[in-house]
Amino acid sequence: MEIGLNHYLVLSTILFAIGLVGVMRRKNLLLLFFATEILLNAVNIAFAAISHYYGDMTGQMFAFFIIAVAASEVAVGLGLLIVWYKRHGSIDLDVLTTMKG
Amino acid sequence: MFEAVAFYLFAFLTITMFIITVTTSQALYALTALAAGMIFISAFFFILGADFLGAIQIIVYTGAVMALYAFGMMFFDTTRSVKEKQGNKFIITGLSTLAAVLVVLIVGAPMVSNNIVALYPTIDGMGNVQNVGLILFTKYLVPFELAAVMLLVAMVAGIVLAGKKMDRSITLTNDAELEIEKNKKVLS
Amino acid sequence: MLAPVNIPFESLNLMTLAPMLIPIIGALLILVIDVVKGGLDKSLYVVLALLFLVMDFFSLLGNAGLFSHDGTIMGMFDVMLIDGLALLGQFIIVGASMLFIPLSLTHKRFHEFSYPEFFALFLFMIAGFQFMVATDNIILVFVGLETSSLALYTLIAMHNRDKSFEAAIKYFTMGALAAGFFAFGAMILYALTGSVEINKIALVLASNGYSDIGYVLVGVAFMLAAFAFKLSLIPFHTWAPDVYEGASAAMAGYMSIVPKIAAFVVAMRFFEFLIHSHIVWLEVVLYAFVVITMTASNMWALVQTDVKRMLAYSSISHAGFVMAAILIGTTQANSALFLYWILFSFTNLGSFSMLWISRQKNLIDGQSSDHSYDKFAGMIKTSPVAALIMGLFMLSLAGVPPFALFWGKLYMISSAVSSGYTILALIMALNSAIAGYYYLKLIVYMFMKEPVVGVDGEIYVANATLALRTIIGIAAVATIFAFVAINPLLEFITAFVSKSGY
Amino acid sequence: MLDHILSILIFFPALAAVFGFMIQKESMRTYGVAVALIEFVLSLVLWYAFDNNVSGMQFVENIPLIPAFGINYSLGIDGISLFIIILSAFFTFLGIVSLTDTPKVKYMIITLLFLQMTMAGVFAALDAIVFYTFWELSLVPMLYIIGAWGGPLRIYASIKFFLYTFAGSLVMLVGMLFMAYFYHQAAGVWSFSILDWYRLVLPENFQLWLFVAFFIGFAIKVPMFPFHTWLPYAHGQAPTIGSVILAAILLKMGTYAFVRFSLPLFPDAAAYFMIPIAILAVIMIIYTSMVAYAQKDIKQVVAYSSIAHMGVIILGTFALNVEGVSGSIFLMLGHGVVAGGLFMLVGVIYDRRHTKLMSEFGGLAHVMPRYATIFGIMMMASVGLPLTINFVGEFLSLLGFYQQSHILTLLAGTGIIVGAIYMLAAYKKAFFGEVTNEANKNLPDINKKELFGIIPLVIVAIWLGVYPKPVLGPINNSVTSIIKLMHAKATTELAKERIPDLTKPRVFLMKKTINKEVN
Amino acid sequence: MEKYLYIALFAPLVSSLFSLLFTATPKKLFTGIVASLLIITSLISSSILLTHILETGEPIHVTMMTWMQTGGLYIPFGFLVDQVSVTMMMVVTLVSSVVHVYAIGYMDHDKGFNRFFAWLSAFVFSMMILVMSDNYAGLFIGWEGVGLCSWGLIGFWFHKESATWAANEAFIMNRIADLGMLIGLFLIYWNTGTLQYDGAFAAFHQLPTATLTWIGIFLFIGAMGKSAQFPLHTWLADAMEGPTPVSALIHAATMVTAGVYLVIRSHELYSLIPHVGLFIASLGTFVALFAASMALVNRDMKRVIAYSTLSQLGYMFAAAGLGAYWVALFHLMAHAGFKALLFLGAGNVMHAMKDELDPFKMGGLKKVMKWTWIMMVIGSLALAGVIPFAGFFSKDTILEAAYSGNHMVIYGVLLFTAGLTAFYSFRLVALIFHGEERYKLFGVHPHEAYRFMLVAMSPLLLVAIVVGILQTPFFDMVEEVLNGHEYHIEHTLALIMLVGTQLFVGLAILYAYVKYANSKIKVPDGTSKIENSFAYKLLINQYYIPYAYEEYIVKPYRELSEFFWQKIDVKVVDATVDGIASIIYNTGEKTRDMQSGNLSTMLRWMVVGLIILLSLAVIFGFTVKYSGV
Repeated sequence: MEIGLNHYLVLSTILFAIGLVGVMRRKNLLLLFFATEILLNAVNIAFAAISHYYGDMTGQMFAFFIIAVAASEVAVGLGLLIVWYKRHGSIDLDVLTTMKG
Repeated sequence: MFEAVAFYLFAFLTITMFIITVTTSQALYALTALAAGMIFISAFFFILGADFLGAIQIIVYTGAVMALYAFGMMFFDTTRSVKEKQGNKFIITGLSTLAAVLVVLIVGAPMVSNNIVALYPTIDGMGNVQNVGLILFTKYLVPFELAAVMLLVAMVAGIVLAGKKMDRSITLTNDAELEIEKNKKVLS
Repeated sequence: MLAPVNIPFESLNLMTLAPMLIPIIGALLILVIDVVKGGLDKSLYVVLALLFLVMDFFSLLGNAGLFSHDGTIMGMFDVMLIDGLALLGQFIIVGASMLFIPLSLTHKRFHEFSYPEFFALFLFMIAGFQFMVATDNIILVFVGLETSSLALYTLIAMHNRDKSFEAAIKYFTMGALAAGFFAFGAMILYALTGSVEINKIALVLASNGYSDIGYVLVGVAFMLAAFAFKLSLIPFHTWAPDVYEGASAAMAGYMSIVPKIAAFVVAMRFFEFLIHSHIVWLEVVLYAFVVITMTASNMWALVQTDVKRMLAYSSISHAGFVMAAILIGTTQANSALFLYWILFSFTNLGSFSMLWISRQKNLIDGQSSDHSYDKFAGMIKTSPVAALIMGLFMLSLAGVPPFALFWGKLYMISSAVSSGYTILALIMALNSAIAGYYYLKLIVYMFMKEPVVGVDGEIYVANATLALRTIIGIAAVATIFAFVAINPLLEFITAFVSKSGY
Repeated sequence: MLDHILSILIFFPALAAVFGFMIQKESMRTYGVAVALIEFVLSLVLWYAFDNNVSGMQFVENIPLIPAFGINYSLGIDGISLFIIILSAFFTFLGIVSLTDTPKVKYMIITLLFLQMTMAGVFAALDAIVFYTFWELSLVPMLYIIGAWGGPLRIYASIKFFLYTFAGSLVMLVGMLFMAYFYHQAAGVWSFSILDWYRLVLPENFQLWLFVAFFIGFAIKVPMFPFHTWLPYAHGQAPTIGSVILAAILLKMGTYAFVRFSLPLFPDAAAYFMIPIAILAVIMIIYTSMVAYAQKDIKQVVAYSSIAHMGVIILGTFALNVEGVSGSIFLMLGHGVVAGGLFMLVGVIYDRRHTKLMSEFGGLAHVMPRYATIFGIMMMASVGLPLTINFVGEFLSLLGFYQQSHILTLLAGTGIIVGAIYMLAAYKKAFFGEVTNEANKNLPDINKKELFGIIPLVIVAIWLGVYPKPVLGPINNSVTSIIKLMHAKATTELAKERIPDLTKPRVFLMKKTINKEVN
Repeated sequence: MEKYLYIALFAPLVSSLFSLLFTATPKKLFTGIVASLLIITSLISSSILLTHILETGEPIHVTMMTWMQTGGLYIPFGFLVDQVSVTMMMVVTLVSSVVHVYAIGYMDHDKGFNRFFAWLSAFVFSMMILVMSDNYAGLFIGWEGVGLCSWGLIGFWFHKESATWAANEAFIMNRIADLGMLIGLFLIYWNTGTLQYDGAFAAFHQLPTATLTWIGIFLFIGAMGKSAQFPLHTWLADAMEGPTPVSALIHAATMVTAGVYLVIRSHELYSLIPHVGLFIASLGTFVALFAASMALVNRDMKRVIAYSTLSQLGYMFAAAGLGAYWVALFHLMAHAGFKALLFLGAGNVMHAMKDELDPFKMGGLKKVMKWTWIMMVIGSLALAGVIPFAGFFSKDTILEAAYSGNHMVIYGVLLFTAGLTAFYSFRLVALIFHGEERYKLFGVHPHEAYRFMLVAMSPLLLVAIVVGILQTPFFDMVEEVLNGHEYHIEHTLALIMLVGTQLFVGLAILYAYVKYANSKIKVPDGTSKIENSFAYKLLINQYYIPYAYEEYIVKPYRELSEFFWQKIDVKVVDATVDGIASIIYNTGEKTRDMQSGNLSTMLRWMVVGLIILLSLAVIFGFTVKYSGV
């Protein structure tokens, strides 16, 4: 049984879906951020796979930049969380509902 | 054959890890599972011959990101189990639809990929790292530099947000207090 | 073993990079200055930022000269792309930024401006946006987008109120999700075509005759979702009202203009070739986006009690309106987009600035938000000039001629008409009428009701300094006398757009 | 100066209004009167310089505004617009003169001067976008006048007024853009010039759609049934001056636009829609007259009467012959003078009693004989008595339409009956009988200032009723050229048949035997 | 001669404007005097014009200025004095002169003295325009003008509810008819291209009969309103609310005859369409009988005279309809004289009786009001058509015309009506002037009118007495215009008819005297047998027509108006507009919950959006794939 590109894509999609589930059901902001990491990692697998099967470096490049982006996001995201936590003592997102309508 | 076994093994592991990540009520479990998942993903990179990427994955994610998250967790005191109110069953239906649609789509419609011409082909005889280096510093020089800026931005942002006394508002402090504080800073 | 790579220096076309480098250098300089000598007044940084923006603008002018002479320029291994869209987008980005930055010279002291980092991040953000529009490489778009977004989240949060943190967190989280969408969409397209450059993607897809149309659409759907988030199209708009409310008024005004034009330019690059291939799905979906975004956000704007939130919804509506240009896809429509957005910049920035100068440090007694309608009641009695100017901006937003935005609407609807989108044109027109109501509501409050707060009118200009007044004055003059500038502007834009092949 | 007199007419009041901000409150009225007087004199100069023998546009100005998109600042007047411009200046003048003690009088005068700018602009514009600009802009001062000085429901009324008209005119704007696009298709260049558009012959089905688009904009402004409901509110809540200008000038924009746009641009569609529109007009006449009869508030009676008169104007306009169209234009002037006068008169009593309910009055003729007399004259003019200004217009309008449809004219003609009913009933309730209400016992009669505002209107109402020729002559010339143009442009059989050919000698034979029609 | 034309025309206008200046001031005697003098000037000018016409036979035709000119329409202010109009001018100016002078006395104590003269002179002016115009539009000006003045004068005492009501009724009913006339005008214009009499008349000959018929009908509808023909007759009786001189001038002598004048003026039209003429004649005959019947029982002195006017108008239409235009005109002239006389006489009585109108409450006034009695009797004799008074000549000729035209039904009815006329006229005279002095019960002290009022009435008396002898010269004068011919019935037959008619009339008079001049007459209290009979009730209630109008037209109209306003305008039309607005607003209000402010919801919305897009993409992709495109 040959492992083809489609296998990777399916895997990637499944992981992405798991990430989406996490994004939707997580109420703790920190855990929510975990889910966003899953999303990006799912995409990374696919990029690497495509790159491999096409023999093209661009995919790896994209994956590389995605990792960079993910890392940056963590820094900013955590920064925001820390400030929020300092003020409110909670990172439950149900608290963030002062604005609506 | 080895490839297939490895693929399925790691696929199973990553999926399991990530499912744990998104479902567990213990933040620590989630963190650990995420870290494990990241590492398993790097395995795919190695399988696919993207060694550089694999290395980066382990260094950046498990080394940096996970460490950051771990610090964060300690700070937020989320080591105990997280209580999450779930609104309704909407999420379940939503997600199952999504999953169904996506899987059907990917499996049901295999991609026509025979006529793809690699624009930046892997050069045989060069290691992956060399290949990466070559293309990263020619074609993708600008994005690379911009990524550097992005990281700088992230750093500055992190410092400003987490480090620079954002917990009190200069807006609301009156001028006199501010003056005193300034002098204190100079003196100290 | 590794053959040296020879790259002729001329082929790099370094000047394509100049406009982005200037703000980056500026930002670094500001950071360095802060390190060397802290505690300097914000005015220094404002002026520095402004200076670099001016330089940026001039370098853009230089590029524009080159472009109008030679046509599209590629640079830096064909990653950078200087064409009409890039230039117009950057003109708007830099121009609006130049209008924005003096707004930090407020009379009252606000938290964010006491940090030099604010200005550094601001310049980084501009550079990020400039990268976004000046390339057709999706990777660079992605990185540019993230650079600017991360900076923007921070800028919002730095306003340092509960609401601004909440806004930043919401924006950030949704942005992360959108980034995921973007990456996934790009991945599928890459899988289909083996390329991450939009023109190459277009070529490959065209050459195989869109045989994988279902797959293409999945990719497009993800990309569309990502753009829709950035452009605040319904149902991806939910961040917008909260973020606008949480951010300072000036920042909200800025956000309604600059990030969106950057996203519009990218969307134009990305969707135009698909639209021209007559993909029915995309037409239907964009049509739905345009109509739903315009109409629904108008309806929500109707029921708001806070002016800033109303303006937020109105911005969403305007974005939906302009999205029609992407749908129509003719040169006229694309020109209309830029024309509209330039005029919108002045008007919207002006109206948000009016909120900004009336901003108090604390909530006024008896008011539930910073800029509730009640606050503006009877303004004509206490502060007539401010009321007149605010009324002027509202009329312009509503599309009453001869004020600025009318001409944008005119040209946009005309482009719909010229391409046979009759129903769309009518919907656009009627939506302007619905929108008329909530703009009018503010006018009614200002001109026809009795004052509720502040009998002396001081609160309406509490924050005003010469700089702010100047900006508002510029916006007001531009709004009133727009009709003088429409013709050169239109000719300029049309030339640029058509020369870029859109 | 004559070359730019139209621009001066338009922008002089606006400029004066801007300067007005600097004027001290107490001196403002004098300033306003002076400016309005100058404006009025200027408009008379315009008339003096107007060449009655020319049927086309005069005093044409043309400055490119957005040449890339075919938009020019282009002005000009013909016999049709000349008098409405004069009327608008006249009313602004009278309005400011007769302005009673208003709070914030300074803002009121500034607003009025701005309004005058927009009114002059609408009627002088020869470019669709310029027209549209002034058309929309005119809403703003009126919005303010109603909203700031109006009655208890003023905000509702003003918003309704603004939004309704605004929505309608946006549809019209789409129509204009289509028109420009078609012109672009045909001629290869963009143009919004009305005179350019006149030369464009469109296929019938395009005409029909465009006609409808323009119609919605105009019909709401007129206002035609069933788009009329903003008007009673606007009039009911507006201060006197607002009602006067609204009725006298602003409503005329709609009917004027029909003549300026709908007829010459879409002759086939005009002929096609003639009967349906006439039916609407007949409904306007009869229905609103009946509604007027049911009103308790005397101002509402006048407001609804306006709608009924606008019905006659529409009918005349869609007669598509010289008699009818001239008549309708004349009736625009007539109704302007008369309705404006009536609103002023209602304002007189409102100032004294702060109510407009007829049940509060009764027997006013005893205590205010001069007022009753003048009111009676204006009322009779409104009813369309011969030798008053309205009769000329109504007669010609109905006469014109009679050529097209006997039965509809007959129905529309009942307007002279039902019109008399509500007017006389209202007059009877307010003025006749014994003075029953104590509050009315000592009302002062109409005073000098009020007389100064109203007497000129009475004079005009009678003068133009007796001797309409100086006004009717130029109107006739311009209308003749429009009808000729329409006939030349008509492509369908129906239109050729309904729009008379003025180049041929007139033959007087009925097209159908009347028996068939009436039976 | 033009000079006199203008004087005749504009003197009343000057008079009116002069009086108008003083309307808001207390009574000034000189306004009355000046007004009267000006009207007399007009009378003199008219007389000069008359002599001119008599001498030369040349009509005077002037065009003063253009009124309306647009498209093919040209309407000047043109005036034509020919045999017909000069007759009318004489009638109008004479009667109005008399009434003006009379009114100085009659309105002596009225607050609105000045206003009265303004209105009255304005009326004369309108009437002059009506008769002198050389085109239909000009006629219409006068037509509406007299309507206006009639409104103002009926409602002269505007504090009285009944007066203002009657004024409005008159105006509105006239308007109904005016619409008919207007349509007639339109028809004339679009068929002949002009509204000038001469042009139109010339063109009529080429028009198809159907068109002419419609023109004739619509013009006649106009005439019906002004001349109060059935079914538009109710206003005339109610119009008696106005001051009595007004009734004399407007509602007896001049305005109400305008309809007849219109038919006579358009004789060239009506002679082309005899079937319409016959209809007019029939209607006229019917009205003659119908009105006379109502006059039989009425208890309001002025209303009786009003009904008699109505009846006589019926006669005129009968004549005109039968083509005997000159006879109609002649009767018009004669009628103007004696009817005005009767009204003014009635005015004297009213003055004497403190505005009492019920003749049953009078009686025996002969003693105190001798002159009035004489005038009333002569007027009534003339009305009844007793030889040799005016009515005899004119009415008898009408009968002759009917007879010679072989319209025996018309003849019969008219003859019968003549008897009724005689009866009710003398019933009135008997009740007022003879019998018991019932007024004493009511404590009134009657007195004769001012001397000058009586003198003023004398010209009318003269007309009533002597106008008969002018029949032949009159015929000679107008035949040129009206193409009439004298009616010659075989001599013996004529004699028999004459004697028969006179006998019939005489008997009727006698019967009236017998029945009402005795001392048994009491003020009716609604108990007598006759008062409870069906016929009496029918007649006293005017055949229930006003009631029917009120019940089935006025009331429904009011209710429908109310319905249109409250239900249609507010609840349907306006509610739709507001409904659309509120639907939009409420949609916004209800859906704003989408923005719950909860981040989780927001994220879910994004995913939902994505799923929708993806689903659409999949559906579309499969469609394309399997549809083989």
